[in-house]
Amino acid sequence: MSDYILYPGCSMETGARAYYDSLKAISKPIGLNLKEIDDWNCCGATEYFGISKTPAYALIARNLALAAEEANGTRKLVAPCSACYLNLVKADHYMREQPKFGRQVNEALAAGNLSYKPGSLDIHHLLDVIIYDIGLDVVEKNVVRPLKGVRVAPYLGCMVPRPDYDHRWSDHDLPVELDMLLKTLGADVVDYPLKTECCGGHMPQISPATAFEMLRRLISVADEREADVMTTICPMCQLNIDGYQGEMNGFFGTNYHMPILFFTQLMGLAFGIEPKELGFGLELVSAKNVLDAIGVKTPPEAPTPPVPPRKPRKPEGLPMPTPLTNPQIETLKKEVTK
Amino acid sequence: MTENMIENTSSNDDQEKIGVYVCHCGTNIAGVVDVVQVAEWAAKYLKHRGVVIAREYKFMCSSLGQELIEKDIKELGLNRVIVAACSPHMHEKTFRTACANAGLNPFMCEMVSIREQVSWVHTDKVAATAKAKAMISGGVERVRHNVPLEPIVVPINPATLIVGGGIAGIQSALEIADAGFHVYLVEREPSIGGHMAQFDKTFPTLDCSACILTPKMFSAGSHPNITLLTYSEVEKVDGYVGNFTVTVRKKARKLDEEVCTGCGICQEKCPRKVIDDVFEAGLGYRKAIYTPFPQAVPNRPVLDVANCTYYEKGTCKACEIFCAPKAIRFDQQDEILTLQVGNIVLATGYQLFDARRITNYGYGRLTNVFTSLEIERLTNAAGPTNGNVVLRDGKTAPKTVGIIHCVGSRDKNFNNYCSAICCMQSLKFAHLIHERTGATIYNFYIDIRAASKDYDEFYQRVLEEGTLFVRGKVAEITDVPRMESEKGKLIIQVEDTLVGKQRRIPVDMVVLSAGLEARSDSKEVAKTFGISCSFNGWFIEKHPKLDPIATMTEGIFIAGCAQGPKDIPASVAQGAAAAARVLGRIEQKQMALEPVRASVIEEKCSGCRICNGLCPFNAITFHEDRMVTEINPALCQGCGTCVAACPAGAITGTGFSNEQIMAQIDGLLMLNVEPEPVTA
Amino acid sequence: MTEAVSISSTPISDPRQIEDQTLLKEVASRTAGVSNLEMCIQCGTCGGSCPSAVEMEHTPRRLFAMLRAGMREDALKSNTPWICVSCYHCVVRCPQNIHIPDVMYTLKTMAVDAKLVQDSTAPDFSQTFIDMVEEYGRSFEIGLASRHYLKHFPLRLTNMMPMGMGMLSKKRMNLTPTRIKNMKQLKAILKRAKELEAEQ
Amino acid sequence: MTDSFEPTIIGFTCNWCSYRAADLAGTARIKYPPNVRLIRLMCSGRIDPTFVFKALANGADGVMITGCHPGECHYIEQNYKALRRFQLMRRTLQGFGVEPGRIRLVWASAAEGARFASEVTAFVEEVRALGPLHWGKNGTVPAIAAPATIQKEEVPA
Repeated sequence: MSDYILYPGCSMETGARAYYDSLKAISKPIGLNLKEIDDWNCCGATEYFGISKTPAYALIARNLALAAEEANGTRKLVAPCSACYLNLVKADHYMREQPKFGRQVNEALAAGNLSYKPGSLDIHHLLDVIIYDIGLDVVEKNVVRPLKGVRVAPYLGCMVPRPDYDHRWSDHDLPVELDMLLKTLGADVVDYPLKTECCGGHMPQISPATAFEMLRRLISVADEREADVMTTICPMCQLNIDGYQGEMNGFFGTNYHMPILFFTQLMGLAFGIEPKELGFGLELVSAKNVLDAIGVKTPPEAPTPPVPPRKPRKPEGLPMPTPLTNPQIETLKKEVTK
Repeated sequence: MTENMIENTSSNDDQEKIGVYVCHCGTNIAGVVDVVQVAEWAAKYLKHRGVVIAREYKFMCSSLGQELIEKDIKELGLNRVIVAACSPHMHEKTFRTACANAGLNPFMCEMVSIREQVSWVHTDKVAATAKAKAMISGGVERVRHNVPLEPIVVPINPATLIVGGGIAGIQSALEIADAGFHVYLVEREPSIGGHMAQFDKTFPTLDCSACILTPKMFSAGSHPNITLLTYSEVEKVDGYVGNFTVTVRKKARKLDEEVCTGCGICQEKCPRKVIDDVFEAGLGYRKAIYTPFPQAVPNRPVLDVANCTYYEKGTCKACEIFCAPKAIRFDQQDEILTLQVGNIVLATGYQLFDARRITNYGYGRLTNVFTSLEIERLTNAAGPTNGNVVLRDGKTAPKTVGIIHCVGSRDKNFNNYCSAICCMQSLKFAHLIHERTGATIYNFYIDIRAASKDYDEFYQRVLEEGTLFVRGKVAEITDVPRMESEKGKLIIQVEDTLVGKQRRIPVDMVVLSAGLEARSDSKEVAKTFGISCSFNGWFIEKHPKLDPIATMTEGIFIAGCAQGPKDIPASVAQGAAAAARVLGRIEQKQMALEPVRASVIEEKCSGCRICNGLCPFNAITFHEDRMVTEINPALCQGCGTCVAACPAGAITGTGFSNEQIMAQIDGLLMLNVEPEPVTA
Repeated sequence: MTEAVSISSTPISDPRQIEDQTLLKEVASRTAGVSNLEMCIQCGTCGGSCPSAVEMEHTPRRLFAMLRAGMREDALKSNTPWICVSCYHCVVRCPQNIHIPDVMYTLKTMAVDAKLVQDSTAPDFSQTFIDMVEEYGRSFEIGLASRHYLKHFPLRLTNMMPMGMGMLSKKRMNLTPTRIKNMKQLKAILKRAKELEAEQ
Repeated sequence: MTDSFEPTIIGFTCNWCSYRAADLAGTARIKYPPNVRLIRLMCSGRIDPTFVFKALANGADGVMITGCHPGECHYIEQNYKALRRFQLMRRTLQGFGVEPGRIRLVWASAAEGARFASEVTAFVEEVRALGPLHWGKNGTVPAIAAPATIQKEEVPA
């Protein structure tokens, strides 16, 4: 039904193939029509900005220009990779914020007979599209194999909820969108306070010690909170936690086994799609335990996850302030409890 | 009044005799503008426009300067005066009075600001002199169309309305009442006292808040000249300075205040416990029928219908059963009162910044994060813990406490202003908590702002007590430990900017010194009373320095935090100042309003009603019968929007009429200057 | 930029060193968007929020103070920008809305231009990455990894093996780079962009 | 010729904010070009488009309209009306074939002397760039047309 231009980004074809495969698998059932930009190029990740400003933005802007050209009717550009998403949004945002800079970038594009009018595209991250455009009700309709009993730690990483120029997310530190999605899939969502902490980005290549410490924080807390699996929306996060977990274990003499999957893989699983189609098995830290958890169970009566203890009738101690009501979150909650 | 104005405009055929007076202002003007040349020019080139005399003088505002004008008016029979000097906001009154003294209607005198607008802002002498000439020529053309005006005189009703029963409002009420005039004190909550009643100690003297407030509350409650209207809200304000008509909704307490003795048995017997979000800041409980606190004034409970079992289930009535004097009235309805007052003081106070908005500080998520108001209640002997500072579990005393300044203040993501009281409040907490628990106290600050009498001394004292100060805005508060020592604690992550390193400081309790915000409904309140409020919702004063008490709307004054964040002494001072201003008005018995007003020439009014919607002061009324619009001169504030909008040109703005402005435009463009001087 | 180096050629310890008042403005003007750098109130929210602050020679706040003080050489020598992981915690929390990571990017560029980089690992990584992109229009992990690790972490390769092999065997790394079709166009754009960058 | 051209600009100020801003610019001795001549009104809401068009028709090269910041109007909301009229005037000017850039709307609070000065400076430059406006018969030779216009004004409206 709803059409989007897709900017996959390099990793979707390599490191994060599982993400791409699962995305393709789930997009049909939820009615998400993706049209890949023809001949898109790398977004430069976080590396190019530090080398030279104008080329860095010109590199990104080429993709925007191409997308805008193909965008007949639809203005919506969707990127599944956090870094790509942020770079695209950022280029658009700064070209708008500083018209002079915008003109300069366009001057560079002109050398390739391209141009991009800032603000002419509406750039979203995949999760944002699924939650706010497609809607959790649609997701819920497709769930045939709820992830009952699977304890999932939601992990978004940095670059989607921050800097969040357009204020799309419920919070900068603890956004609830991913939790809501996982609840809809029937999973047992772990309260994971580090859900937007940094995975280290390119640190494993630059300062391993720094990177390993960051990974340790993330993995150990997920482990302490008895998560069976972490789920993420970012190829970089997945690569670091999955790929460097072994080396990190070696570094600290620990032996964590914390698989991390892309949220689209879990969606596909709940939709009853074959694990192979969803790129299961591509992870280095095996997520077989997740499959077992559902494979053996039959959807209807499954052990309900432990509910948090009710507030005692007689108030003891001092009362807590009621949580702030954010209309955005409230609507989400309603959808989930439908 | 409308009539004789029209007459004035039309009967304006007598020959204009204009005097132009150019001031040197020492060298302030003469240093840049060739005043002598300007005066000569005016005399020569504006002669045919009615200028009979043009003089320059060192200081026109001096008594000698004024005499010069007065003399000319008498001897040359001037009927128009132009003073080219400083800004009219500086000396317009001076020169208009001078004219009046010489028997000329003060409104026949206009000023041209060749100091603020010429000599002080331009350096090129030639260009400056030319501009001065143009401005004078504009002034001359304008003054030709000036008409004598009489100030509008309105009587002042001696009764006063004060909105808000906090310390500022109480102070204001007492001052006026003691002077022998009647005051209506309207308070939204069941009792007066405001935020100050919630506090334990006040900085920097640490005297007990209740001890100094309760007597004032009591005298306000018992004063023969004060009508206390608690649990009431102002719904509508009509009229204008001198005679406002105010509509007040007195919410149903569901009991007869006359019959009730305030014995308190009802709240004792009421089975329904409710979290008290207002007075106890959500830390304590009250009953469904309650007085917010023991010293409440008036000492009469209110029945909170929303939480009452009887209104939910239709049974219970415990309060009624146990009430000896039988004061409970379940069927009582809201009352609508209409008050007649001459002046209004708005002292509606502030609300605390909602700390839950800063998610990285975890208030509402992390159990032992508290707000400043909660701590006020914790430290208060009459509070939910009888003054014991304990963690959320209600038992354990904290061993280490982190107090965080500037929560929601000085932050473009929330409020970009400084809340003024947080530093001192945080220092106070540091002292009180240390005193009660002996805990180690950290203060996390950006800058310590203790700029008031004895404030910095208090800072010194708190330093002496061994409070640890960390200069840095706290980045986040987390319960996720990274090392053994952090387990089970709240970790405050901050850059110690004086060391230049990131620190993680484990504590048991965190206090968020939340800032002050304008009340969420301040914009509606401002609209109701016809005043304006700033982007942040604070009421705007008439002048930020020289008149922080009056508003742009005559007869409406502001006091306390409603005008901007301030501490108790400042609120009290402002409350008293507002009272003084009101009393001054009352003593005058009547007041003269600037006759800068719009009026309708009925013959021209087509009854199109275009102007009807334009007036924010409801000064415009439409007469269905005659199909014409009329403007109430006392309500009109003289903005002139309707004048500009009237397609028939039926509305004239005295003091700023179309003729005056059109003429001034031509004058400024020098269209009135003859190519060759007309020789006399 | 050449004059930039000459300005800071005197050692910092030298009391006669002239403060370089142009520094703050230069950094701000070279940063994408409106950096708000001059608005810093030195509150330390950035340094407090930073997940890798421990590794930094100077917290971002301190670095900004150095920029104000015109300590060009010291500021550009600092490892801080290279340790920044672009997590944007500081940006969303900064009470003055300063684009901190973007300022960091600018400082990286300036440091490289001024040849003041101390540890070349990070710059090399970025450069290698960009070389690949400029060559193929896409990133090329294995080329990048092999080149980078061989140069900087030869000893790590043994620990890396399992991962590397895993990635390869699971086809999560391509042995050959993918190249975009219209490389000519991209090269032209980047060429022009570099000229424009050089012009300012 | 535009180099030597000194535009004449009429400025309308509101008595409560922008006029006081002009006063403040003065007391703070902030310099700006002498091309602007101000008229004091009680409120920007008082501005009748006729004033603006008349000024331009009678020889002004630009008109500057100033008032309180939105939400801070002394008369609560009248500056919004000024804003609406301003949009209207721009469109009308376009209709007349006059650059809408010849009129400018500036919000300046009583505390913004510096802002007022910089806005004036900027506007003077813009109008200078646009060059002189020869509008209406009187255009640049006011002297000849002068008596006529004055007469017209004296006919009771």
